[in-house]
Amino acid sequence: MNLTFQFASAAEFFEMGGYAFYVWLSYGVGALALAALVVNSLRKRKTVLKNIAKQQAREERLRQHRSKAA
Amino acid sequence: MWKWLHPYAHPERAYHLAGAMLPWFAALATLLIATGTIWGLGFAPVDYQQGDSYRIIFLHVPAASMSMAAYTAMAICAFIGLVWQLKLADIAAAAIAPVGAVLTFIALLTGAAWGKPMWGTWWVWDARLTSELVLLFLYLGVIALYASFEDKVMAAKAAGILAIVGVINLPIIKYSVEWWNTLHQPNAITVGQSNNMPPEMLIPLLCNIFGFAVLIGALSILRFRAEVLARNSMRPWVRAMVEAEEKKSA
Amino acid sequence: MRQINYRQAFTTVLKRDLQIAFRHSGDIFNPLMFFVMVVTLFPLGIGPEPNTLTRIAPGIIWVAALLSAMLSLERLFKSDYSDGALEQMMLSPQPLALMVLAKVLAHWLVTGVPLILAAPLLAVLLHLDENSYGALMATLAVGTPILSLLGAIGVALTVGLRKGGVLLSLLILPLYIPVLIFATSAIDAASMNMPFTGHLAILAAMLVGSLVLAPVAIGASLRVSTN
Amino acid sequence: MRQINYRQAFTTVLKRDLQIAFRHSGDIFNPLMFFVMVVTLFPLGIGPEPNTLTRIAPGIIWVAALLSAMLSLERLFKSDYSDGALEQMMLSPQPLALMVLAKVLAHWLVTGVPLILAAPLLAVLLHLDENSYGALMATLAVGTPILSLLGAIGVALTVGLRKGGVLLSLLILPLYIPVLIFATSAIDAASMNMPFTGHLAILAAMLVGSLVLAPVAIGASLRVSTN
Amino acid sequence: MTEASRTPLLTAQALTCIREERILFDELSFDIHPGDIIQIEGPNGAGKSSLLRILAGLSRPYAGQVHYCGERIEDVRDDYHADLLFLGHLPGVKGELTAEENLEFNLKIAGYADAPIHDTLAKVNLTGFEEHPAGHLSAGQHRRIALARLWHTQSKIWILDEPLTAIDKRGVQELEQLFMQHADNGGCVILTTHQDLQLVSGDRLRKLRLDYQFV
Amino acid sequence: MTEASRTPLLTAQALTCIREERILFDELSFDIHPGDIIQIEGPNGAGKSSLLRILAGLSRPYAGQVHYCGERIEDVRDDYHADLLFLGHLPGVKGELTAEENLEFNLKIAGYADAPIHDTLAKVNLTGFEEHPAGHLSAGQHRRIALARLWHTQSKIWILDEPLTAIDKRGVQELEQLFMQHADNGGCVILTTHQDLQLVSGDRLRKLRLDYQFV
Ligand code: HEM
Ligand SMILES: Nc1ncnc2c1ncn2[C@@H]1O[C@H](COP(=O)(O)OP(=O)(O)OP(=O)(O)O)[C@@H](O)[C@H]1O
Ligand SMILES: Nc1ncnc2c1ncn2[C@@H]1O[C@H](COP(=O)(O)OP(=O)(O)OP(=O)(O)O)[C@@H](O)[C@H]1O
Ligand SMILES: [Mg+2]
Ligand SMILES: [Mg+2]
Repeated sequence: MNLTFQFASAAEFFEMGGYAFYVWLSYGVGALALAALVVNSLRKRKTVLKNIAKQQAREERLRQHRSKAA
Repeated sequence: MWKWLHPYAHPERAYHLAGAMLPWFAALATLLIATGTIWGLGFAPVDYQQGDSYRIIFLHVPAASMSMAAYTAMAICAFIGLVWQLKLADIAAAAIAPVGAVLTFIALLTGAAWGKPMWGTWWVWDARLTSELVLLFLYLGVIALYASFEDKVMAAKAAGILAIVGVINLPIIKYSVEWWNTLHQPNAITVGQSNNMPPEMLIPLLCNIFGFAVLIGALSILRFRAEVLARNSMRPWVRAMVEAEEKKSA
Repeated sequence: MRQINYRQAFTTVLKRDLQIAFRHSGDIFNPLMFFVMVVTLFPLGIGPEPNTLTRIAPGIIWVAALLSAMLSLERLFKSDYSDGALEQMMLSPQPLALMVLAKVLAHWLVTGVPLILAAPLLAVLLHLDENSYGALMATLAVGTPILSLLGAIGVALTVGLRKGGVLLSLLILPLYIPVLIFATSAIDAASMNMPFTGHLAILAAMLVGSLVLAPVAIGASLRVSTN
Repeated sequence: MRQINYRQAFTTVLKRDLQIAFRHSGDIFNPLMFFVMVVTLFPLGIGPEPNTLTRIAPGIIWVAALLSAMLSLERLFKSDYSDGALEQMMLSPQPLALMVLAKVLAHWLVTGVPLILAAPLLAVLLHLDENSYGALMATLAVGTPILSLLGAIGVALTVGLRKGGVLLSLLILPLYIPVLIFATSAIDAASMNMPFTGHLAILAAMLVGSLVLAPVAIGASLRVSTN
Repeated sequence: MTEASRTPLLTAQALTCIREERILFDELSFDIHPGDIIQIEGPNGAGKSSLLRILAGLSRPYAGQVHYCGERIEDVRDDYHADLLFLGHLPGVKGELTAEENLEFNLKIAGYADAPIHDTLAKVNLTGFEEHPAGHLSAGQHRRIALARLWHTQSKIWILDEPLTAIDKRGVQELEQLFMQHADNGGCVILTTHQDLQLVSGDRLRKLRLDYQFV
Repeated sequence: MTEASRTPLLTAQALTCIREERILFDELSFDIHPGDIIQIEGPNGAGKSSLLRILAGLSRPYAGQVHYCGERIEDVRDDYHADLLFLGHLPGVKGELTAEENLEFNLKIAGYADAPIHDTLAKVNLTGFEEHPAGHLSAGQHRRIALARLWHTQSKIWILDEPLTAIDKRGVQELEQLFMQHADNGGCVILTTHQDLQLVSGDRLRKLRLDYQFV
């Protein structure tokens, strides 16, 4: 199998035989979309944990309020 | 079926099992996609007809084919959830939907960016293109429906029903669109000439296809875990975990 | 204990829905008016050339029918939900799928039928090809019940939500696409003097399929979304 | 006694409505999706030939914008009415027209702006003439606020009725027709490389007029229809 | 108790309800026998309505089960619903239809054909309003249309969520009498209300108290 | 009476209300002074809610007028509304917004900036629920959000249509105390309810009875 770099120089690589805009648009937006998805998925876990902590704090407040009232 | 699934149907166990699988999936996905993409962009030989623009294929075809696979996976999960009343399967279906939608979006975008140099236009109402667009709508419908319920148990069930109705409809849509297009435009542009592709092109392509499949798995697991946590937030094991986490960060 | 049979349960619900619709005659008149207005907007937006209009007439009429069906469906379960009548129906010993089918039938009688009757008139406005009238009527007659049935699934799924409104379109318009395609291609075929029974047969098959499956799906959706 | 001034009253209402919309992100996403879906239905109904599509693209985009504005408007006062919040606003010492204007502005920000942003994409799908993009964006930017303002009058008139639904379309689509005509002819002019500032000026004049008159009309309609 | 010897009409088995990640009640179990009148008590937000909806089969508990005559209610849904009358916060009365038509429809879908509509409406003091659209009646009259069903039904199990809302004093008395009569005939009534019942005396009434739960 | 010497806050002059061709009340006149607590009584459908809506200026009487400090309410609408707090059958609470946001908005459009939201919510026992969407609260909690306004307002005239609906017993007591306090401070309260008030004693309370009218 022939595994040589197909471009003579880095500049040529980025030029993509004249199709630079389309190729890099595709890969760029594709990478961005995937990165956004990964970030969003990671953050989802964090927000869930934050919400649970908030919930716990709220319950604590509630319990104090009730014991004061009682 | 139920018996076999039952041990995994316990939220805590499922959460930890998913956690154990996640690093493997993530590593394999990164490896495969990195290999396939670098190989495809730099080392695969140039296509005689299309020049370097064809290199979009290494992103386009994996995204397109995996977008459909993801829908199938989602519908299967939804079906299990509905028939066997398995809450975790509903959660899994809901976790897959956004991943599939992003892949569909990538397929559409790369297709359009490929179409402009090849066909001279960003978009034609070709059968395959149209049904991919409809697939995006179906995904968005599932996501939007899931998002609009506050109660996520109900949300997952409702989204599951929609996913199943959609899966019955998907072949009908695909068939109708194909047939519609050929009636109006007999000289439709046929997409793809994948036969006798040289191995230097085929291997990176396959790398990326498998890479995307594993990536769907990894991202779904990630989202699945978060959903499980959210759904079980009043359970002691989650509370304990949150406290441990807070101590770590403090 | 059970003094009434399935047929009676069906006709009770059907009768009530028709009664409400006739009391508010707007329910019949309005979707029809919407249909007419959407169709008339196009010549205004596109320009009056008869050739262009002839070419696009089947598409416009069918898209307008789709939208009008979808919009009128939105209220199918909403008011029953918000005043508790739906809850009572779900607690009734009669099968939910049956009562739901009666509601869908009432909806179609009230919105679909007037639309079919008005279509030829609009076709004249859009200079529809003369050969196509038969096909237009046939596809509408077979197609609009499918729209009501499929749409009701989406409505049932969103009935518990405050903001059903436009979400509905996202859920059900993709499901409507095959109906749209087969119907308009049937009309196009007719305009070229080709037979269109094949298309019509497919539509009929879709009708039978949705008649069987949709009520069950609607019932299940209602139980889920009002949990 | 009165601790807050007009500007504060305005921003309070605006903020609340935006908050509700963002909480249900569907409110932003859904009218947009409706717009996108309606636009994609047309090629499916009419056929994929690029030439036909180019010819009818401005009309389709604008009709879809009209419908999407109208449908999203329907809920503008409905939920406030049915939970009593509208009653409270009418009993507030702040001027009703001001609060109503804030609601309309919120509606436009939430539904009109995303629609303007998405329009170029749909124009690509419909193969809109390349010269027309500027005119499309300009007419949408000036025209969609008019749609929100005029539509709100109709909504205010029907808010007390149980079955606002399609009656609304009957009231407000006629009001929308001038906007539709001027906007599409501006785009058509642009596609033929002719100036379209004249049409745009008329639209701008309509915008100013409705900005001044509509809030008062809306307030009065609300008082009448909830009596 | 002698009641324990009879088979219960309705059994709640270890019901747990979780709303918004808050546990409303946990492992709640009780039996309901023919002749019982049960008032669920508790402050606002304790979970009374949630419990009633679970008992009626309208929502599913997070854990636990409801049994009707020994069978899970999911398995015998139609039989159970034929023997159940549920009235929630929303009365299920259509504003567009007249009082008469509303009652007739509600009775029909519950399985009663040819009910004496006018007589039943007279029992809730709606004589003279039979042909008014329900939307034009007052808050209390509106709810009376929904309540009218109680005078005709043969269902044994009545589940009523704040049935006394908006009803005037005489109406409340008549309702309480009806509840006792129904219990005497072998039915059971499960209700919530924040008012004290006047006629149903202390020994007839069983109270079930729900309260806020802390984790 | 000594009250008559003071100027009335609100005067009803020969009010007539006709609904559906039925005369609900005819030539009804009364004065309301600072310090009054007035309970409008009557069976369901007597016209209590209709009267309250007329007093608030939300609907117009068939004949007669309502005066605020001697002026017709149509002529001084903004001033009157600044001094009025009306709560109808519908609470005016948005299910999508949290308890906090709802109260803040309601106070703001009534003209109060920077109110102590959390404290006010605590007064109606909603501590811990501040950030819950109102749509997820129970029937009583939902109404409590609307009632919270009473603890912060400076309006003198309170018109409340069945304010005790769905409120638990402790809540009812707290409300009654608030009514008396408001009356002591020179305000007035006009309310309807079918429950007997417990704390507001007989001599504080003026009752106005509406009944069915026959032609
Ligand atoms: C927006 C435009 C496009 C969309 C939505 C689209 C969508 C799709 C879909 C859905 C598939 C099927 C994947 C599968 O069956 O596994 C596919 C495959 C493919 N597409 Fe595209 N495509 C677009 C444009 C293009 C263009 C412009 C080209 C090249 C000229 C192209 C080349 C291919 C090839 C070579 C395949 C693989 C075919 C095969 O394996 O059968 N696509 N595309
Ligand atoms: N649709 C819902 N979604 C989420 N949570 C809810 C929902 N309905 C109720 N809840 C939660 O459940 C709790 C109990 O509500 P429920 O309606 O059962 O109370 P209740 O005892 O009937 O009170 P009330 O006396 O006010 O009617 C509420 O505090 C609320 O937090
Ligand atoms: N929107 C309306 N349209 C027509 N008639 C109405 C309307 N609302 C009320 N009515 C009529 O007015 C009468 C009195 O209604 P109102 O709501 O004032 O009674 P109420 O005394 O408040 O009764 P309740 O104790 O049941 O709340 C009703 O019997 C009804 O016939
Ligand atoms: Mg309750
Ligand atoms: Mg009343």
